[in-house]
Amino acid sequence: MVMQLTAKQSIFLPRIAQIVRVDSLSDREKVFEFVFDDGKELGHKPGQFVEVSIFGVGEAPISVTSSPTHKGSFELAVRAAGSLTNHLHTLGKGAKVGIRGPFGNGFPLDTLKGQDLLFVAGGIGLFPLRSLINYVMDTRQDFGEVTTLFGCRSPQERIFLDQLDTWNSSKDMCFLETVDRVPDDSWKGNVGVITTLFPKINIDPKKTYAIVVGPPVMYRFVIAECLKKGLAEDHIIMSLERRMKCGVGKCGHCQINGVYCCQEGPVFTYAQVKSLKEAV
Amino acid sequence: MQNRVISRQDLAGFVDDLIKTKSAGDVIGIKAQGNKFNFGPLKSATELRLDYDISLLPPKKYFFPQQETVLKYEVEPAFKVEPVVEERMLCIIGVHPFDIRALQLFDAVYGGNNPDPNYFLKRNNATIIGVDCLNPIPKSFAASMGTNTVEEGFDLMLTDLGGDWFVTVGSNRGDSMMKKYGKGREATNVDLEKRNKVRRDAAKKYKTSLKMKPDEIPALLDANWESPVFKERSATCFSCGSCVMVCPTCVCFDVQDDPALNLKGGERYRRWDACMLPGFAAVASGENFREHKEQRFRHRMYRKGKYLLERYKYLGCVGCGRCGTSCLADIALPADTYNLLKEGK
Amino acid sequence: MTKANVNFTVHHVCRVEGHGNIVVNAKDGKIEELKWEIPESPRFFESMLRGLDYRDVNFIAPRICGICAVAHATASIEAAEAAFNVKLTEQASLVRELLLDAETITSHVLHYYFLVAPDFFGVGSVIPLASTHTDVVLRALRMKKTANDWADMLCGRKTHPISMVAGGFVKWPEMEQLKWLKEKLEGEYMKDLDASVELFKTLKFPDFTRETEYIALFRPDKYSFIGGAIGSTDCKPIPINDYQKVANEFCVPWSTAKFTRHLRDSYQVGALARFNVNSDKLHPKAKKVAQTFGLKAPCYNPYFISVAQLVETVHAVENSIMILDKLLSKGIKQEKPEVKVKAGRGVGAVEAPRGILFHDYTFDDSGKLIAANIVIPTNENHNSIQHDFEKLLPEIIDKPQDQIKLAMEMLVRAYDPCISCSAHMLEVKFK
Amino acid sequence: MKPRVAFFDFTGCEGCQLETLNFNLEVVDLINAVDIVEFREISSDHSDNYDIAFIEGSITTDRDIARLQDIRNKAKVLVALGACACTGGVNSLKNFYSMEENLKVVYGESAKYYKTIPTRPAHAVVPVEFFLHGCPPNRNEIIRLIKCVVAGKKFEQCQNPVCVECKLAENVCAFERGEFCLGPVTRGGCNAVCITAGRKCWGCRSLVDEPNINSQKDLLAKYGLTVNDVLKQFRLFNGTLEVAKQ
Ligand SMILES: Cc1cc2nc3c(=O)[nH]c(=O)nc-3n(C[C@H](O)[C@H](O)[C@H](O)COP(=O)(O)OP(=O)(O)OC[C@H]3O[C@@H](n4cnc5c(N)ncnc54)[C@H](O)[C@@H]3O)c2cc1C
Ligand code: SF4
Ligand code: SF4
Ligand code: SF4
Repeated sequence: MVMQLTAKQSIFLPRIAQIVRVDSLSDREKVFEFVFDDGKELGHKPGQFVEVSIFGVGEAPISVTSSPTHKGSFELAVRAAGSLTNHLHTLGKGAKVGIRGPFGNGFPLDTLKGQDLLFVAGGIGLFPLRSLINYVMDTRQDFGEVTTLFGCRSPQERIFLDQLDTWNSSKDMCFLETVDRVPDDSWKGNVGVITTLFPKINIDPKKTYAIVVGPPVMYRFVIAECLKKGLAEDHIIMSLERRMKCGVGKCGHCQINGVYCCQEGPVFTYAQVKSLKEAV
Repeated sequence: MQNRVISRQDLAGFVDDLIKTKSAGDVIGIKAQGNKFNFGPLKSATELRLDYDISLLPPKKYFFPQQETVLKYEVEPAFKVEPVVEERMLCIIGVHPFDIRALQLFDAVYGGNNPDPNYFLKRNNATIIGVDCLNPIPKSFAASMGTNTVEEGFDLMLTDLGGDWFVTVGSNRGDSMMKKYGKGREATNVDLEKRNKVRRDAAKKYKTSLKMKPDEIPALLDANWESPVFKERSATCFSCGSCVMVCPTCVCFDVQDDPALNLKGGERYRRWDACMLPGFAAVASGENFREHKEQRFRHRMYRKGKYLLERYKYLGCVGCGRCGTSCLADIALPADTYNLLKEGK
Repeated sequence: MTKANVNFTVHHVCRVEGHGNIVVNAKDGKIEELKWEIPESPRFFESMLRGLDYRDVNFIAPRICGICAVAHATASIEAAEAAFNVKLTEQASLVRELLLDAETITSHVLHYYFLVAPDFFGVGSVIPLASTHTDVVLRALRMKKTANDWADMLCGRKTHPISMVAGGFVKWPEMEQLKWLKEKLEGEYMKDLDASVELFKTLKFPDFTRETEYIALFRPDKYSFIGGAIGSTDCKPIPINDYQKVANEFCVPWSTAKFTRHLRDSYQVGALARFNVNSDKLHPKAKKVAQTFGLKAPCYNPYFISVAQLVETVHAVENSIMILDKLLSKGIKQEKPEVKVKAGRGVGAVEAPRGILFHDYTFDDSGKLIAANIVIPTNENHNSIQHDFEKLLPEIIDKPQDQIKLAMEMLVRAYDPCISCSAHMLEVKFK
Repeated sequence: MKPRVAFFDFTGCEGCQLETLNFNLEVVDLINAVDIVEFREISSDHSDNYDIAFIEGSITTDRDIARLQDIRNKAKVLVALGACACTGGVNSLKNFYSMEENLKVVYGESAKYYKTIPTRPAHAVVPVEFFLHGCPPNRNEIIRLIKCVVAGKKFEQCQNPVCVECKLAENVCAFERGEFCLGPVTRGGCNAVCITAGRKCWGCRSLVDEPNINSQKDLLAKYGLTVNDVLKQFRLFNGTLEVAKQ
């Protein structure tokens, strides 16, 4: 097998991007806006991710949180969880990072076109989902009914507050929110885990696709609710997190059974996930 | 392409010629290391030990080194990132058929939609001179895997006929190398039959065997996810990683940065990593997707016997027996586990 | 002029099996108390090694000192070999000597460059020199690095050697490595040594002498670092097995390190002692360097220990080149060390950078250690330091406190009792 | 601002500090990257104002305890440097005798002058942030930690057993040479230096997070070691760990 390759095609070579804006979302989360030095677009699909490099620290996979309908720049929302993410949080406007990607399959836009959508986001599961929600809102005429459920642990952990307000007041979307618990009475909304919102919504299971993103523990319960609502297994779509190093299906870290999460994923239907024994 | 028969001296001359002229690049060969064997730079044909049983590490290390710099970067004074891709022309002498098969799997993994220049810029320039394995180690089960011989994946394949060497020519490059050297004679059908007999006799020397056809393994595994065998066998596992570090078909790696002390620049490297090591599937949130050693043990068995096959059309195990030999708990050999599953234990 | 009241509290000056203090108390220029204290936590090696297999003993014993680990390993291994009656091959003896030379050099270079030199530049350490005298620092590091790499190459790792065992080595150097070393030593190293001699020639060492007994390993044929007999400037050579007659260890309440004495109140070991005992057998270039400094045996000035170290560095490089020539001409054979254990006792004697070192072991018939006695060169020098202080202090007691301080510090450092011993925390209080 | 770094020695051989100096030419870079405010081995400068304190040696006297507590109070980050500080190292061999016996064996009649307490690692006295295992610790790992501190990156100690690096180094396994080895349960990060130099792993880098001790004991028994011999192997460097007691 002879393949004509050059060093420039290195699977490890990132493009250089600059931070043009940083906004704090909460104590542990910030959103960063980037533009590439070469002025080109990222060219991603909602649900895809990039590998962010901070040289000297390393790389980490981060979902693109902005919608591809937004041109000229892209956004990453990041929780400070470890070395790279903490370091990224110390960077400000003008700082440069490396970006590889976009990687992964992204959400199946073609399948979703014309359908009713049920978005279910747990905590920072909203990061990847926001890209799709905004995409849908920007191309609203292409989709049917849209319902969004968002849950997080406490009011302090709510993120993208402006956006939540917009969705809340939007006529184009049914938006419901809850928090697991409240330390004080500053919160007037729903209290309880995200599954407590399900009885409040009304969806047509035949036309609806549920798109679920959240921490691993959330999936089991939310999927059960979706099935209860009568959704077919291939109408439940989720995005899974795995350890990732290369993003291009070589390093092996992101394997779920025989599947490479960075290649066939991170977006899977529940029907697919069910046959994977180690998925959730 | 014409197979040839050459004498011992001619083979030595051929090798010394390659070393001297470097016409096929740096010459690597199988050599003794203590009471074991390993691949290393060859200074003379006399060092070559084509009668070896197994090499400590498989020859993949020449295309996928234990540790390899992949990027150099500078953050001060200017922001600069450059790929580091070593291109190297190599001739590797003494590769066993099962190790050749493993390289074919590597080609599939490192190729595909995202071909890896770090691998292929070395691999594409390599001449592979194989040798039939006539002294298999006790743990090798290549014969029952059908990997004790290969028909492709080499430029030349040597078979020890006792006095002379049979040279199977496997590529145009191999053909022209032989022609250029010009010694020996064209092989006849009698020679070919001799070669095949040597191979048949060697196949009988394998002490371990897979007690089923290799293509039965995936279905066997499918039926046995819950089998107690995985837990029982992995109870003594050290999670030491020996099995995966010596394996010719283990392809996984980790990536790390190494900044200079002044932090103005540095490099990024990749290094062998593997699924038997505890942290392989752990993420920053604290989740570890294969936290227990039986999960890791099972994953490895599936990967070798099913996952890679389904993905790349090559089984993830070539039956070389290295893992079983290096595993101090004596549990790592896939054939042992598959046989147990087959027996329903 | 009023006589000074001096009250020194010298904390943690030196460390052997720990740290060392100097206690000085003087009223009206009269010394009331002057003590060299070793208050630090003892390590109990002689106790801890009991019951261990000789191979573990040989591996653990170097942990007595990270700076002269090779010397400890060598003495430990020599003791086991003496007990089991193991005869070394020529190749093994040569490589062992070559290894010890490497350690002598790293230790000496570290001492005179990192510990002694800063005094002459008037700074507290080598750190500021890195920016003001970069070339000097780089030279020192280069010299150290080569010697480190050289030791790593022979025993796997200089700090706590690995591949040197009773009976020889489990891993031998490659011919290419030996060639590399020879080239380094003959080229760069010699040049760096010349530059070092030039540098140290410009430094002025304090004028102080105290005649005492000097003890070092002695062989008629060479400037010996391993084996032979115990040589003394005061008497005939004494067999190594009688080391206890020389190193009369005794305990003093104020020190956890033992003190030693022989024919006089104290004796000195280390580079100057070796020089005083063996100077006639130095290699030619080393002899020349000694002359350059006006160093002649016997030299009674302990501050000249540093100069003797520089001379020994040159000697060790010359010696190593000779060894390398021999090894290269004969080729390296893959010899396997052979040891047959038996019950018995053996003493190993080695010249560590800081002086003569003894390991004395008794093993049972399975090769397990029953008893150990270890005499460490710094211990041997404690008493000498004490007596030097007793002579030095009255001579300088009327000087300004800064000068007293520096003189005391430099004396401690000159002995190089251990690298850390150069610790520089003298507190001088005038009452 | 450059991090202010201090080195302190307790009971040990100072080989760790020496290894720190053995960066050789990189020492100059090190000096530029951090402010070394205390390093008694090479420097007479000293200061109570530091961010990172490296602790070498084990704790074997009451005075050590007080001194370590004082350092802990001043330092933001405490690093245990080397086996003595991380596990007690070879010093803990003495814990298997009574302190009286130790004193008597070494000092005989004069034993009465002295006092000693059982050896402890630094973290048995005060909290420790990072461990640089090994006797001596690995130079590259020391540098890596310093780089992490300077770059503000989390220092991760090696999680893999020595076998991994041993295989990468293409060694013949000690067991295959007829020797036994603690590699399968010992924390790597040393590049398997002892095996590469022709010996075996002695366990100086302490245990991995989840050592399979039973398996290791069985393995050593298979190679002819008695229960007692096995314990002694663990005691050489890991005397303060549970595995060496029993
Ligand atoms: C497809 C995908 C999308 C993600 N999207 C986001 C996002 O939009 N926002 C966000 O805040 N986080 C996201 N994460 C999680 C994020 O990647 C981790 O928090 C991050 O890798 C932690 O890296 P670190 O260097 O800060 O932590 P460390 O703990 O220091 O990580 C060390 C290394 O381990 C690996 N690693 C550790 N944790 C993870 C992990 N959870 N996933 C993958 N690799 C890991 C990385 O390769 C990293 O280099 C995503 C993860 C995946 C797999
Ligand atoms: S299977 Fe054997 S070789 Fe592999 S990690 Fe477990 S103990 Fe080590
Ligand atoms: S799994 Fe074992 S037998 Fe199979 S190829 Fe790998 S090392 Fe060889
Ligand atoms: S020698 Fe020791 S460290 Fe190396 S593989 Fe064997 S058991 Fe593991």
